[in-house]
Formats: sequence, C-alpha cells, structure tokens
Amino acid sequence: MPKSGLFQPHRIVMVLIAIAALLAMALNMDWSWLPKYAPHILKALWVTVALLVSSIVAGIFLAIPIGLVQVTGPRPLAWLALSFCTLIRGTPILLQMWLLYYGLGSLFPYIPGLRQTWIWPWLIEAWPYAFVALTLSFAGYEGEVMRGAFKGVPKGELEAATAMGMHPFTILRRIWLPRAVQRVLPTLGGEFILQLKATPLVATIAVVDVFAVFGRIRQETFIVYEPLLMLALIYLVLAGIITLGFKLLENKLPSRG
Amino acid sequence: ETVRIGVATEAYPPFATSDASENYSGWEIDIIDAICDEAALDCEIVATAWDGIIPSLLADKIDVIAASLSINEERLKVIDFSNKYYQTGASITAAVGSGVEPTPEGVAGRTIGVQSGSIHQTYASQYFPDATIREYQTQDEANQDLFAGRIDATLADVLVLAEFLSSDEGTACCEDVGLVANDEAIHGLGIGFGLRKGEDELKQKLNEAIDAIRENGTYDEITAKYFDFNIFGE
Amino acid sequence: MQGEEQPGTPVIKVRDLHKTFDRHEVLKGIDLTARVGEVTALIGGSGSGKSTTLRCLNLLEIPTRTRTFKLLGEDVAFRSSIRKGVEVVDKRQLRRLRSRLAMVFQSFNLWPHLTLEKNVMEAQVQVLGRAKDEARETARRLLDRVGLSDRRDMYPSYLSGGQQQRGAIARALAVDPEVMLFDEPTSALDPELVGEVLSVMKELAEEGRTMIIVTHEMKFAAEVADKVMFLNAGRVEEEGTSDQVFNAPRSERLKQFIQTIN
Amino acid sequence: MQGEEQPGTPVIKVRDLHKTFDRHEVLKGIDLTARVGEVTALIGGSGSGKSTTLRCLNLLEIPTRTRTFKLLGEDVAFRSSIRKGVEVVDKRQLRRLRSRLAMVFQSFNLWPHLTLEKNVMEAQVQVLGRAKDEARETARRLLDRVGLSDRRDMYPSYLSGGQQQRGAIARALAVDPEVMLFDEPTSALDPELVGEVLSVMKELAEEGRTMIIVTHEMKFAAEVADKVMFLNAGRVEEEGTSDQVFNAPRSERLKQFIQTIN
Amino acid sequence: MAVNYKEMSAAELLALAPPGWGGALLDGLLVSVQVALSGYVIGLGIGLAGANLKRTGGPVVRDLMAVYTTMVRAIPELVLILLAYFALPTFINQILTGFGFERVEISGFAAGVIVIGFVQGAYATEVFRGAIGSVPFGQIEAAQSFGMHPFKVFYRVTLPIMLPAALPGLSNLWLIAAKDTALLAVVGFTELTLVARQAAGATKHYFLFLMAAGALYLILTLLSVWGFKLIENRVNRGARHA
Ligand SMILES: Nc1ncnc2c1ncn2[C@@H]1O[C@H](COP(=O)(O)OP(=O)(O)OP(=O)(O)O)[C@@H](O)[C@H]1O
Ligand SMILES: Nc1ncnc2c1ncn2[C@@H]1O[C@H](COP(=O)(O)OP(=O)(O)OP(=O)(O)O)[C@@H](O)[C@H]1O
Ligand SMILES: [Mg+2]
Ligand SMILES: [Mg+2]
Repeated sequence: MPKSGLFQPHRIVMVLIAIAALLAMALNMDWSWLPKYAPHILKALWVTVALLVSSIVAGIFLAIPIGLVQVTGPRPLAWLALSFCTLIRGTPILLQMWLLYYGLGSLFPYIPGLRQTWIWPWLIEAWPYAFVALTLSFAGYEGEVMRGAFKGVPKGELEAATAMGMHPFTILRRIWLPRAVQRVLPTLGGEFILQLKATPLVATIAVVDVFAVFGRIRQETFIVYEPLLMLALIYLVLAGIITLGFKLLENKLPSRG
Repeated sequence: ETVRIGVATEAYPPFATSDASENYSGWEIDIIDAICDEAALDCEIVATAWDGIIPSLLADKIDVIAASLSINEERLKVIDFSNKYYQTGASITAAVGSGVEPTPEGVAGRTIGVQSGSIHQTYASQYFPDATIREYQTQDEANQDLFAGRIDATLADVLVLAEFLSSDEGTACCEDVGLVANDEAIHGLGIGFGLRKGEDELKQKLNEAIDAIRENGTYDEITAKYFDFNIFGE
Repeated sequence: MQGEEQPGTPVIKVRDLHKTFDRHEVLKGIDLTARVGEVTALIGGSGSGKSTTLRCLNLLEIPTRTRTFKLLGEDVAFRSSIRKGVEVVDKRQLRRLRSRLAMVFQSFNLWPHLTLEKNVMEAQVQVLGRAKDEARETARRLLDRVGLSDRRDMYPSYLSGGQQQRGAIARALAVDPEVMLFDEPTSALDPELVGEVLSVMKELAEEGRTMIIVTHEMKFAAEVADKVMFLNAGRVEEEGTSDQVFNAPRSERLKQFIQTIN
Repeated sequence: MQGEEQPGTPVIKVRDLHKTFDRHEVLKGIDLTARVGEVTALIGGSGSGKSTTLRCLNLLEIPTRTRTFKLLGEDVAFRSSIRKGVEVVDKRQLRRLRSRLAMVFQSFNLWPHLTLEKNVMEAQVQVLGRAKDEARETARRLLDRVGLSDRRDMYPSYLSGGQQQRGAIARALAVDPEVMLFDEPTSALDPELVGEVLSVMKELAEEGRTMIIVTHEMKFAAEVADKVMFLNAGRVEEEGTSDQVFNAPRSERLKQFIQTIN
Repeated sequence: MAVNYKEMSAAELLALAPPGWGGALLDGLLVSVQVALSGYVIGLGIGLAGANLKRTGGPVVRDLMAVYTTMVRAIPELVLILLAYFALPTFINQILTGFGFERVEISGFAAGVIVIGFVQGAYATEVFRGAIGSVPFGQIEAAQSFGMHPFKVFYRVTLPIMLPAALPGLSNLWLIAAKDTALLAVVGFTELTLVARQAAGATKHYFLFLMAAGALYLILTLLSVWGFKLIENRVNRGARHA
C-alpha cells in the first residue's frame, strides 16, 4: 500500500468521523469528574506503566534461560522449563495472581518468626505479588517464544563460531542471543501489548492501577459510560505508543537477515 | 411478575454468604425472604459483583439491591431507596495491641483496608488523609490481609467486623478499637433496599413489608438467630 | 592404501579415524596426514564421508574411536562416558587448537547480525583477545585482499553468495590460522559466482597455506592440490598426487567416479 | 492476418479481444474461432499473451474490451463500473459456461486435501450435481483411462508431476467438457515425465475433442493441431494449419521464433 | 445454618456433593467451557468473514476491518467486558426504547460470549487471512474454472486447504478463549474462577481452592492441546511432511 494512502478520500472521511465522534463525546457527555480525579489517574497510570515495564524487563531476563535450557539441556532443567511454560500458559493469569496473593500470601502468617525478618515488609505489600505474577506470566509466554527463537538460529552460524574456538558462553553472548533476539523482535510488540492487557488484573489484588482508579470513579460517581470510554482510550494510547516504538526500532535495524 | 433481588457474590458474613450450591444464607437473606413473603412478591435472588451492583440495577439486570447498601446523598442522586431495614455504625478493627485508634491521628501512618466502592472507602479517604488506604474487592479479603498482617487495620461495618472477630482467626489476631465518628453525609441514614428511581409501587410494598415484619415479630425472631442485640438502630 | 610418509612437518596426523552416527558407521578408519604448506583435496561421491572427515579434524564432530589424533603437534586425548558419549578431555586445549584451524563452510555462515567488517573482527577480539582497533585494521586489510573493501559496512544478507563466501574466507584468515579447512566452498554458489571464490583460494594455495579442501571442482583440485584423497564409503580408497589420481586411477571405483564427474 | 472462415459449428468465437493489466495492454485485439472437434495450438514467445488469451476464454480473466464474445453458442454480456471494473452481467451463465469448458493448468492444481479419486469426483458432485456413486464410477473409469487406477486413493502430493497432470486431465474430463483448454500442461514436468502426459493428450485429440492448447512442444503441436496460432506482443501474428505455420512461415518473427525453438 | 468448614479435610472440601465444593467447581468449569466455546465459534465466524472482507472488500471495508482488529487487540478484555456488561445494554436499550421496542437484557453469559467472540474474531481474522494467503491461487482458480459457486469454492476448496496453516493459530485462540472466561469473575459471573474464590472465601482455604481451579484449567488446556494434535493429524493427511 502506498505511503500517501493516508490521504485517500475515504480515509479522510473516516478520520473526520472519528474526530466528530470524539468531539461529540467530549461535549455531550459528563466529564465533570475528570478534574477531581486527574491526579489519581496520573498516579495510577504511573503504577500501570511501572508494573508493565518492570515485569517485561524481569520477565525477559527469566525467559532467556528458560528458552535456552529447553534447546541445550540438561534434560532435567529442560523438563522443568517446559513444565513451567505449560503451567503458566495453561492457566488464567487472574488465577495465578490470586494464587500468589490470597493463596500463598495467606500461608505466610503461619510461618513462625517470619514477621520479624526483613522480608516481611515486602510480603505485606500488594505490588510485589502483582509484579511477581506479571513477571512469571511474561516469562512463561516469552520462554516459549525464546525457545523457538534459539532453535531457529541456523546451526551453521553457531558452528562457525565453535570452529573458531569461541568459548560456549561467548558464542551465546555474541552470536546466539543477539540472533535469537533479532528473530523475536517483530513479534515482541504484540507480546508487549498482550502484557499491557494483563496489567489491569492487578486491581483485583488491591493494587491501584489505572483500571482500579476508574473502578473507583465509577463507584463514587455512578457514571457508567464515560470512565469506561476514557479507560479504553488510555489503553489504546498506551498500545499505540508501544506499536510506534517498535516501528521506530525496526526501522533502525537491518531489515534483512 | 418476579422481582430480582440483587445480592453481592462476595461473601459478607453474617449478612449474606453463598454455599457450594449457590444457596445464599445469612441475616439479610432471611429478612428478604420474610419481606417477600409479607409483600406477596415472587422474589428471585440474583448474585452480582459488588463492584457492579448499582450499574446492574441501572442496567435493569436486577430490580432491588439487598446488599447492605447504605442510604446516602451521593447514591440518592442516582437511585432510590426503601426505608432503612437496619443501621449500624462503622468501626475499626486492628491487631491486638497495635495502638490504632478510630481517629484521624490514631491511624496516621498506618495502612487501612477498605472495601472498594463502599462508604467506608469514602469515609477513610476523606477523614484519614495520613493513612495509607488499600482497596479490596471484598471485605473478606481485607479481613484476611489484616489477619496476615499485611494491613494494620480495617474500617467496616461493626457487625461485619464482629463476625470476623468471633471467628478463630479474628479472635487470634485482632480487636475492635471502636466506632469512628459518624458523618451522616457518608454513613447515611441506615441500610435500605436500593431501587431504580420511579419504582414507587415496589418501594411502597417494601416499606410496608418492613414495617409489618417489625411489628409482627418476624424481624426480631430472625435477628435473634444472628445477633444478641438490636440492629435496627433508632 | 595409504601413501608413503613424505618429508615436511605434519600439522595434522590422524590414524584410524572412526565415526558412527546412531549405529551407522560413516568413517571406517581414515588415515590423514597434512604437512605444512601442503594443499590436500578430498574428493568422493555424495555420502562418502568427506564432510564428516573434515568436521572431525577440527572436532566439530568428535571421533567415535581413533588411534592417533595429533593437531599442530599436540596430541588430543578423548574420554568416553555413558552419559556424555565421547568427548575431548581438555576443553581449553580444544578451543585453543580450533582457533588455529579455520573452517570455511559450504553455506558461508556469516553472522547476519553483524556487518561484514564486524564479522571479520569478531573472532579476533573474542578469541584472540586483540584490541578492537587492531582487529579492525586486519579486517580491512583482509577484506581489501578478497576484493570487498567497499562492502565492509554491509550486512551479509545484502551480499551475493560469492561475496559472502569471500567474506567468510576473510573471516577465517583473520585469526592467522595454521590450517584452513574448506567444505565445498563453491557448491552453494551460482555457476557465474564460483570463479571469484576459486581464484581467491588459488591465491591462498600459491602463498603456501596449508589447506584441506573438500570439493567437487575437479579441475580446480587437479590444479592446486599437492595431494588428492579419494573417499569411498568411509574409507580412503586411493590417494596420491593430483596427477596420479586423475590421470592414472588405479581402483575401479575411482575410474568410475572420474568418468561420471566429467 | 486472420484465417478464412471454415465449415463446422464454432464453439468459441471471439473478436477483437483486448486485455489491459494496470495500464499495460497485454492483448491488443485477438480474434479466435474454435470449431467442434478442432485442435488449436497457441504458440509464441514468453509474455506474448498466450496464457492471458486462454484465461480470457473461460473468463478467469475478464476482457477489458471485446467486440464479439460467444461461448458454446451463447453471447456473453459484460458491464463495466468504476468500483468493480468490467464484469460478466449474468453470473449464473458464467458458471454454467465455465462448467462446460475445462481447464488444465501448467501446475496441475490438484486439490491437496482430497485423494485423486475425490479430486475427480468433486466438480461432478458440486457443480453438475451428480450422485456420488455415479461420480465415483466416472472417476474410476477416467483414472483407469489415464493409467492411474492404482493411485486413486493417494493424495496428490505423493504423486509424480506426470501422474498429477494426468490426474488433472481426468478431473477435467470428468465434467464432459465441450472444450478443453490446456495451458502449457507439460512445462512444469521433468523431461522424462513429459511423454506420458503428451500421449494422453494425443489420444484425446484423436478422439475428436475440441481442444485449445498453449504449448512449447512444437513437435507435438505440429502433430496434433488442426490449426496453429502464433501470438506476438498481444496480437495474432500468423495463423494456419500446422503445416503452413511450421513449414511455410510467412512473417519474419515467426521464422525467427521457429528457429530459436529448434 | 453456616457449615463448619474448619473441621473438614481437603477431600471433604472438594467432595462433589454440598457442603463440598467439588460439584460447584465442576459446574463452574462447565459454564466456563460453554462461554468459551460459544465465544470461540462466534469468533471463528467473524474471523472467516473478516478475513474474506480484508482480502476482497473495498478500501473502506478493509480500513474498517483494520480499525476493528487493531482496536480490539489493544484494549484489555477486562475493559471490554465491563463495557459489554454495563454500558452496552444501556446503550442498546436507549436505542430500542427510543424506537418503541421492548428492552433487552444482556446476561453475564451473553456479555461473556459477546466479548470473547468479538476479541477472538479480531485475532481469528488475522489467522485466517494469513492462512488463506498460503493457499496456492491456482487451486482456487481450478475450482472457479469448473464453474463452482464462489461459496462452494470457499468451503469445499479454500477452507480445507488453508486449515493446516490455520490450525496452530486457532489452537492458541481456543486456549486464550478458555482462559479469558476467568475475567468474567469481575462482573460476578459464576464461572470456574469465581466459584473458586467464593469457595475460598467461604472456607478460608484459599490455597486449596485456587489450586484446584488451576488444576482444572490445566487439565482443560492439556486436553485441548491433545485434541488439536488429533485434528491436526487429520487435516494434514494430504501433506507429504505431516
Ligand atoms: N549428524 C549426522 N547424523 C547422522 N548421520 C549423519 C550426520 N552427518 C552425516 N551423516 C551421514 O554420514 C554419511 C556421510 O556424510 P558426509 O556429509 O560426510 O558425506 P559427504 O561425503 O560430505 O557427502 P556430500 O558430498 O553429499 O556432502 C551420510 O550417509 C550422512 O547421511
Ligand atoms: N495478473 C497479471 N497482472 C499484471 N500483468 C500480468 C498478469 N498476468 C499476465 N501479465 C502480463 O501480461 C503479459 C502476458 O502474459 P502471459 O502470461 O499471457 O504470457 P505467456 O504468453 O503465457 O508467456 P509464458 O510463455 O511466459 O507463459 C506479460 O507481460 C505478463 O507480465
Ligand atoms: Mg558434504
Ligand atoms: Mg503462460
């Protein structure tokens, strides 16, 4: 499709309709609550973004070894990694989150002496559970992706490195991993958006993210449409930013190979 | 015609809890039964997430909210209420010996759990600016976290907390530190049945039935099964 | 039918090399000696074990059994365990030896995430520990030598097959290898690109590099090889100077092979 | 340079057929008449428009403009709109006519999810509405005829190219077509498989089937075709009996073409 | 009155008959599967239609489809569920009553099916579009050249030929559908996850019940994966390298 396609007549009409719809919404609907809650929304937005970014970073760090051992072995570790991926991918993340927070969390008080340790202040916060659940989930999905990526690097490229006497770890660091990452890059944008869509679940374990704030707005104002539309718009914008970021990144990398 | 009575899916003992067969039981359920009998209404219990109970009423998914919903100004703007059918205060429960007190100063720097969307959340955010408020989907989860030591205190209906304090866990960990100061604008005029505006006929039937069971002793009979004091208030 | 020992220092000396894949014995006792400055050509039908022999020499494949295995004057020791199969005892020795042999593959195997120059620098920096600047200088010199100086900032996928293979040769040369192993370096190329790679290899041979070349280009082999080995079904069926092998084949099979090739 | 009208009922009669792809005029006025029992061969250089002509005949491509378009005695009407371009007015007529012409493609295009027998049954059942048993019987008879009765339960991907093409011919025959269109039916085959397909086609020609064949097999064309049309740059450059065209070419281009082919 | 869950063993708590919660959990699972299955089937329908529209529709239709697939894939399902459950009925009823029709109700089940179907449709559109693209065009033309009705061409030829390419994607989508039903818990719809939470809340055995629900989901997943393997083997019959 040509680049100038954006200015085809029907697209201009569609954009105009969209703008008109937005304007109609802005003018006809009840946004009186917005100023009052704006600070809360901003703060919660930060929570959402922080959880998203941190769980993605930590998740990828976990996913790399999880993907790798499934390709290289040793067997027991490969088996363990595979089980982990199956477990994570086979159960709803909402359930995983509840299991961690209400399930596991409810067992801690029974451990004698735990309350006196340094770890206790962390255990009583809600966000560490949200972070851990999101991270594990992302690691489970990306571990599978990384497995495919590691496996997909042509053997010859690794043999070329082996034949030059490179240390196995150097091969991993310099050849295998960069190549695997390069292969997953085109799909990673989609995975980030999936992770973004998982973040609102943290609201169910007492973490106040964007979703939770809008829940509260609905509860307190009893306005139904407007907060939901606004919320959808916020996620659309976040997803748009992710997509755009990856577009820019992809343009920077060699497009072939 | 059947009247759909909306109750919250989340456990709210001793007022309403569900068992494995999705049979709801508790004081509030018994009262609804009695009222429906009295008013000769064909009632059906419909469980709805607490978080969406008012939208459900407005979206015509249910006709009556019977979920310990306080009558207050904010809500009166959107929905209508029957007369109150019980009224209790809000109190704070905290770990034994924690030193928490039911005043703004007494909770400063502490973490307080409240049920998201409840009047207690509104109260806490207005009166306890120095405390950290943590929102739970259900009061039950707040209680669990109080027991687990993940929050310092919880603010809720005194009767709900009494139920918790009488459980094994509650007895072990926590104590009632007293009622918070009343604010009628928030705490309202007691607990009533929520109705869509304009349903005056239904509202009148409910009001008459409330009066009737109060008069004929059914109300006290049911209450005696759960509580050893008067919960109707003034 | 092994050739008589000849003068010159042997850099590779292998005796009775066996290799089995899943019960299937692919090499059934190969003897191979390569001397300094000598060009050895391995020829033979498909599946005769040429690639496997070559890959055993730099231990990309570990021999199942062997009597002597001497690379660059060092004996390589193997041990065998049930769990891991046969392996080299001293892993560091293994890497050191590999870094002194260089291999050029049929399918080039340049690293696609690195530019040509970076490809040639990589092993210098990561294996030999050279400084980046020095490695870059070497890379430029070698790319110039194989006629690719104007391509050094391109990624491999933008190059033609012949250019990629010349790049791979430059990459191999960059570690100053004592022996160069080539596994059918031109067979993945379009016919019109074969010439440019062969001419680079011919230059290397004339310089006196020690090389072992698996090839199907008989004319090229006849021209550059000091010694030609004909493999058949996992054994060295015949061996000699290129003149002996191509013009006076003794065994029936070799005669047949030469016939089908022409 | 169109040939004189000859006796016999015309089953296809097209005059001044034009076809343009994205501003590029590929057919610049083709006249073509095919009579009952006649075998017409279309020859010409690559890109001269042979395939496009054939595909226009069964309307896989819709002509951009044409004076007469008569298939099996029916006039086909076209209409043109800005949104959809040119299209056939009566879609049911289109399907009915197509079901009476059968096409055999260069790349066979058997349906990979059906066994050979099911491939031959499919159009009989789905288009002609035949009963399954009847369709199966026809399928077996035709597969027998093209020498594939022992392959009828196999999936196409397990068959050689020649077998697939014979299967495709059986599939085409199954709908009792009044005209068969062949687009280079042997050019995707290995040389040793070409013969088996040509011999089936020769039999069909001898039976008196009406066929239009795009082919590069000049010997075959000379042997079976009643009429040969030479296309060049979207026009019929020369047309006549195979003897006239091959042995007494008039135009320069045809002479050249015949030369390069041999 | 209230059952004393304190004294009960795990086996008793998970017993099928009340007061055990096992039966309720299984009922919840059944409901989840029903919602997932209905949503999935709707999604497949939307996907097939959408893929064809994206391929053959005019520019306007194609752009509208692009807006649909992009938007739906960017907004969290949770938000869509709330919209469908709370906002959509009000919106529809405003229109309906405006035209003098009866009000309609959107139950939790319907909301779940609508949202899952809608979301699945967006993903399935992409899956089918890619798969259709992998069908050699000549095989479709061969069918057309026999005069097959376009509809028959699609379901007798294009659809079965593209299926092997589409199946891995479809299998993933099914697993997503099955797990997305858990999100309905937030609108109080009694499916597996919510039953587990109710049981946990009522009995205070959080760990036990959440684990039990997890195990049920996992079994469902593993069974589904196995089932799809069987289907895959079947549709790949004609392929040489199955
Ligand atoms: N990794 C392996 N696993 C199993 N068998 C193998 C492996 N590598 C090679 N073989 C088998 O060993 C035999 C010899 O293979 P090799 O690649 O050495 O032959 P070659 O002489 O190089 O043939 P070509 O000219 O086709 O490259 C073949 O039968 C091959 O199938
Ligand atoms: N769908 C299409 N879109 C655009 N151009 C086309 C299309 N089909 C064919 N053409 C062009 O039309 C011209 C004639 O093509 P056609 O396939 O009819 O040639 P041909 O005589 O069959 O050649 P060949 O012997 O190579 O098959 C060519 O230049 C081709 O590129
Ligand atoms: Mg080889
Ligand atoms: Mg053609």
